[in-house]
Amino acid sequence: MSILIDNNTRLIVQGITGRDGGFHASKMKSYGTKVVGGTSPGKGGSAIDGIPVFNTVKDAVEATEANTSVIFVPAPFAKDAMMEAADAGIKLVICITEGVPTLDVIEANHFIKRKGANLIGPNCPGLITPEQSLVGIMPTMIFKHGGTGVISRSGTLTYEVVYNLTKSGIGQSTAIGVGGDPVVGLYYQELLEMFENDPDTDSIALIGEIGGDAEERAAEYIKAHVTKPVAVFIAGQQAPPGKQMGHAGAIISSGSGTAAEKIAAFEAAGVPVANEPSKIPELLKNRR
Amino acid sequence: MSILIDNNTRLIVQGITGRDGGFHASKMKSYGTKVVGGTSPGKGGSAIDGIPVFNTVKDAVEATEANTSVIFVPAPFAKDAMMEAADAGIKLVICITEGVPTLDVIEANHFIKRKGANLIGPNCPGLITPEQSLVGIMPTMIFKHGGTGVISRSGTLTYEVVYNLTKSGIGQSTAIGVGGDPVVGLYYQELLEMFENDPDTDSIALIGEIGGDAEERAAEYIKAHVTKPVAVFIAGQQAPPGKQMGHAGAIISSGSGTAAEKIAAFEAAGVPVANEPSKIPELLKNRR
Amino acid sequence: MKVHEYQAKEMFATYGLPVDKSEVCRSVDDAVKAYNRLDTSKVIVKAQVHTGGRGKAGGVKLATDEVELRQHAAAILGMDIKGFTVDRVLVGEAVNIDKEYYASYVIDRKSKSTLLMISKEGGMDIEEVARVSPEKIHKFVIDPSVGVPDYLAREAAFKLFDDIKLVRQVAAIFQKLYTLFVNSDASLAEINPLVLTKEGNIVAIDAKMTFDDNALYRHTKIAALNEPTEEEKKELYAKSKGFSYVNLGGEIGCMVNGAGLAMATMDMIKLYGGDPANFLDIGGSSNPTKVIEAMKLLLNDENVKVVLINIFGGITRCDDVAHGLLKAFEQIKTDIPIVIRLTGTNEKEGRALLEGTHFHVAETMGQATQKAVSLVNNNHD
Amino acid sequence: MKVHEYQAKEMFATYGLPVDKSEVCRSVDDAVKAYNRLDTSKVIVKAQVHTGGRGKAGGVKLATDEVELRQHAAAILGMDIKGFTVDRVLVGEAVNIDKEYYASYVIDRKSKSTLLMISKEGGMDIEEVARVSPEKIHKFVIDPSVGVPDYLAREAAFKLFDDIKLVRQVAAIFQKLYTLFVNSDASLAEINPLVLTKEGNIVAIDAKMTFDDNALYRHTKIAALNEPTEEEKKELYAKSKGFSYVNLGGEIGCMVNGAGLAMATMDMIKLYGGDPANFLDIGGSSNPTKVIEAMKLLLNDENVKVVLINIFGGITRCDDVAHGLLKAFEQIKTDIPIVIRLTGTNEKEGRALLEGTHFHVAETMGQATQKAVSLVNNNHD
Repeated sequence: MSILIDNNTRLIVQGITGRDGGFHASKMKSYGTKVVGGTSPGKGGSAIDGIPVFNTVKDAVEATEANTSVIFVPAPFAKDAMMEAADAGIKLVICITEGVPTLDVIEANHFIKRKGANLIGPNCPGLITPEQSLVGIMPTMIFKHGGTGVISRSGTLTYEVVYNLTKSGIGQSTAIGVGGDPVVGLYYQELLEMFENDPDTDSIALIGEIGGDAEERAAEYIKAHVTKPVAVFIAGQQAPPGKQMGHAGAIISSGSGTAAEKIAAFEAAGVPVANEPSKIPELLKNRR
Repeated sequence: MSILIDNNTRLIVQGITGRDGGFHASKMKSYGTKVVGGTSPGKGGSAIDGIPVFNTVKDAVEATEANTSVIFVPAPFAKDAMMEAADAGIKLVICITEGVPTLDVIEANHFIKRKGANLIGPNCPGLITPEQSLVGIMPTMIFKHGGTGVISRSGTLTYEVVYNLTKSGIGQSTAIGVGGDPVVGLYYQELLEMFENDPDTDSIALIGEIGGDAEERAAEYIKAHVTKPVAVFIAGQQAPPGKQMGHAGAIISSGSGTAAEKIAAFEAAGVPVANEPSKIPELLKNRR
Repeated sequence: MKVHEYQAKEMFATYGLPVDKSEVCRSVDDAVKAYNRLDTSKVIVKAQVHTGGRGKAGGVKLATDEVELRQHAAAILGMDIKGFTVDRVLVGEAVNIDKEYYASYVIDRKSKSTLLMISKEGGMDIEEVARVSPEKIHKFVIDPSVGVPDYLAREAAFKLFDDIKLVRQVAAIFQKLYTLFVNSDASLAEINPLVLTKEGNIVAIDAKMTFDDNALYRHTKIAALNEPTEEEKKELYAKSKGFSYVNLGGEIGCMVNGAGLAMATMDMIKLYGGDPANFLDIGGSSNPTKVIEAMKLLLNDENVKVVLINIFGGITRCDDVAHGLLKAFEQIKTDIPIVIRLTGTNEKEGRALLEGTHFHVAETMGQATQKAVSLVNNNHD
Repeated sequence: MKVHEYQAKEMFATYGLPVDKSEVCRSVDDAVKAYNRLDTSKVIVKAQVHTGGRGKAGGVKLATDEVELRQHAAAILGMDIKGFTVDRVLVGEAVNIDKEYYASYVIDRKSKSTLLMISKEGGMDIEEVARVSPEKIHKFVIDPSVGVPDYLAREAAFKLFDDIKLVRQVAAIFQKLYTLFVNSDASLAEINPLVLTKEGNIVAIDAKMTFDDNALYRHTKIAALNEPTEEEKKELYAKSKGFSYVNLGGEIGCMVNGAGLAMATMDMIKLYGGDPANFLDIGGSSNPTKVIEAMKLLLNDENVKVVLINIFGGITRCDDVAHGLLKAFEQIKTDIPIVIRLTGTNEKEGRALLEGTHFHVAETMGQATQKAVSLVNNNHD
């Protein structure tokens, strides 16, 4: 088992004829992901690396029974792409695109929820269930099948943590980058619940950063509902207030959203916080 | 039993300080309906006939645990009133108001459905479960508790039929006026299903009229799903095409929506159609 | 409420929808001036009337020079099409049609939504297409809370075109037409045909819009375009008095409370061998003033030989109704026989009040109708 | 992106939101002219700066005659508030305040929605109110597919007022402010205080708006109002090169791929006793041109004593990254020591390529950081 994606994932790639879309479609396909189609308005009928291209997601879903979609279209078109996927019956929408206006994300996410589907991202690296399915842009070589679920707001920092996990012999059930924007789809709480309920997940690594109070809420949720060991790393202790640290969502506003508050919240909830990313494996091992 | 309303109905009256709202609030209350509150922005804290008035439906629901709302506000404000009710957690919204723009009804009905609630009307007389609850403007004296469910697009024509039923000794489980507009909330199919599943309903009277093809679809539905006897009357055989016959929805457009088509559809489905409203009781008695 | 093609096209243009260049003209001279301003050899002259089938009636003609234009304009202006006299023609540049398509937004009762309907079978009677080959019509249900997003417009456009440039053009048209539809509270916005020109452009060369009467209060500019027929003026007058009135041409005038009951009443008259003069719903209650106004309407109709009043006394009890009727008829002078049928709450008391007056009082709709029909026949004798 | 109060008020006025009469002035003479045009005795002079706390800093003054006005305008213009030099003041009619309220729309991460926040505690620091008496702040989650319907605006307004006239006034303000918020892709639209005047009117006497940087591409007029500080100009320049850069003032310059890893790197520097000079995310890949541009940025900062490059090789393998770095540094002349830490796919091959060059190569973030810190300390010696 795993969460969200596995061997039954049938993926379409929106924006497959773009540079990134095409590149990662091939990468995902060669990892073993069932990439059943792609979309690009006006290019329907063609193919990219043997993957059939459709004009609309609706056409693609009708022809391929896809259940998952990953989006590589430019930011101005991301909202429409997310909504198109959900309206066509896609149940898990992953938006990789960076720089999507926040109100577009709000609108798309509301629409997706209404359609009974889920969004991951935008501005995220996607997710991977090692040795089964990759949906996104993660470097597959560092992942290994195993029992630790990984949830992160970041890209390369996730890879850093996963790299250390794998090196320590700790495999991953599913690793998810939720996205670095202020508003994104699935977040800590929903994913913690899924991992808690997933029989193949035995522990959880949570990688947070400054901005917002999602980590504080996650800490409360873990205390109340999560029985599996969780280890945490929080990035951005040195970030000055009012400055956006790369991610649109990584900003300390009006003195709230600091790393110190988040670390304190996890510690108060009894969740160990690593002071370096490389300490996560140790913390997980100690708690098992 | 009955459908939609009964002794558990806790009603608020939106627009209770208006002439019609106040008048019918008292009528409903004296019939025994649990009229727990009313709304009128700016009149919160006052009372009408002993019924407390609130500024907002939200306030009213919080204070009274109302589950049903009936709307008497003027047409330009009806959409807002319908949405306010659903947003406040009301599960059955009845809109009496006539002359509501169609796109307003479409918007409100979509919103109400999204909130998991149901709409009856607009431009309808409401509904009654005789000797339990009246929600609307129906004249109570003609109704009698019994086993026939009544569904109608009309007001006084419903009373005419009910009057004849009662005179023939046939009581009613619930009688509903769905409204005379082109787009209204609950319609034949949903209500036929409810009556079919209601153990206290043993037969159904359906009163249709020209315009649209809801009767044709109802005939199909009855044939496929309704086991209880149904008798039908269709008004408007003499209506000329292109003319709106009182109800905004009663119009034969481009040659479709005629009474003849509807009567033919019911007859083809094996449902007897009365040539006079007074023949309905006879048709129902014959079929039981 | 209907508007003319040229009025609909003006609205189209306001919303950035591509229409052919055209001018509305009220005289042959105007048409000639328009022709010269259009500065093109081939133009089309179209009667502007509130009815369909103007093509078959000879109300649409192609002109290739000024002489022809004069001839056609002169022939069409003043022409009678299904009872409508043509007082305006639209003179428009004739576009080079490559293919014709159909597009419309309508209110769909079943899905309780606005529906986008499109077809490759443009330029023909869409009801005929729907009957003969329904698979050629594509329907898209619009969620009012999201409208027509880009993807949906594209999805629809791909049903008509493969070329992405045309898809984008027509998708934008679908979006703009929806905005116009919603912003103006339309009940129909139809382009038939929507044309692909030989030059590769997409143009609406006809435009039809009707509007929701219930929403006209918030569209005063559109409401001002109303051009009621003589018949519709009567109906509007009745509406201003709180009634719904439709003339049916028969001899038995009806006055009923409630639209459904009013329809049932006219059906019953026919069933019993008579001819209803009208549909008249005087609304919920029946106070004397209303009855007086309603009687004026009925008595204005010279065909009316008998009046049938059918009232169901509900919230207003029958005895109150009877008092009201008696009071009203104190002020109405007429020799026309009046049949009154009163049922509902306190009906016996109500009928008792009317007994012994000059009214013919009946208990059931059947009796009342029979009486009214026989009175007409007596009159004929 | 922030705008000044006077710019926000211009937007307010465009959307029909009531604001006090005021004029922005760049000189004392301008202020006097504005004072005379306002034609009122009592005016308020407010510094226009992109920071809070201007009141406490003396940047807001009341003037009751021209002399006072001159004095205040002269004092405020040129004043330094938290590092911002005041070059504009807003001279506005002083309204007769009866009560002060708070209203704002913000993006709420938790509900993934826009939030309407209102309070009767206007004119104070709202974060302070939220901390001390959170029950005094009312929050309404806005469904983006319906916006702020009348009933919701009224519901909110009733939290501030009982009088239905004021409720309607303020409800309209909530609706207009939402329209402005959405139409301009704002991330904050705040009125503090929203004032009830002694005359019974409701007026926004302050206005604060910030906008979503990701949406500025579709709001060129708003984007044109941007007035970046010197610091922000550097950040914008970095952004134009595809980087995210923030100056932190320390001695160890960092160059990292990925924002999270970049934050972790600066945290590690602190953890190991150093001071990060900056946050710098050079994005996913690391081609030579990017590295050259990034190094220019770092070397422009005179504080930088050591550069720490921390790259996670994912899709781009470490050996490719190493080749890229070597190529880039052929063109970069600097004596500053460079520590490189390379991990990820093909890391051994990558590190092997860098061994024996002038780079200090490390395997883990810990080792790299320690090395960088010790190099700084050596330099100090």
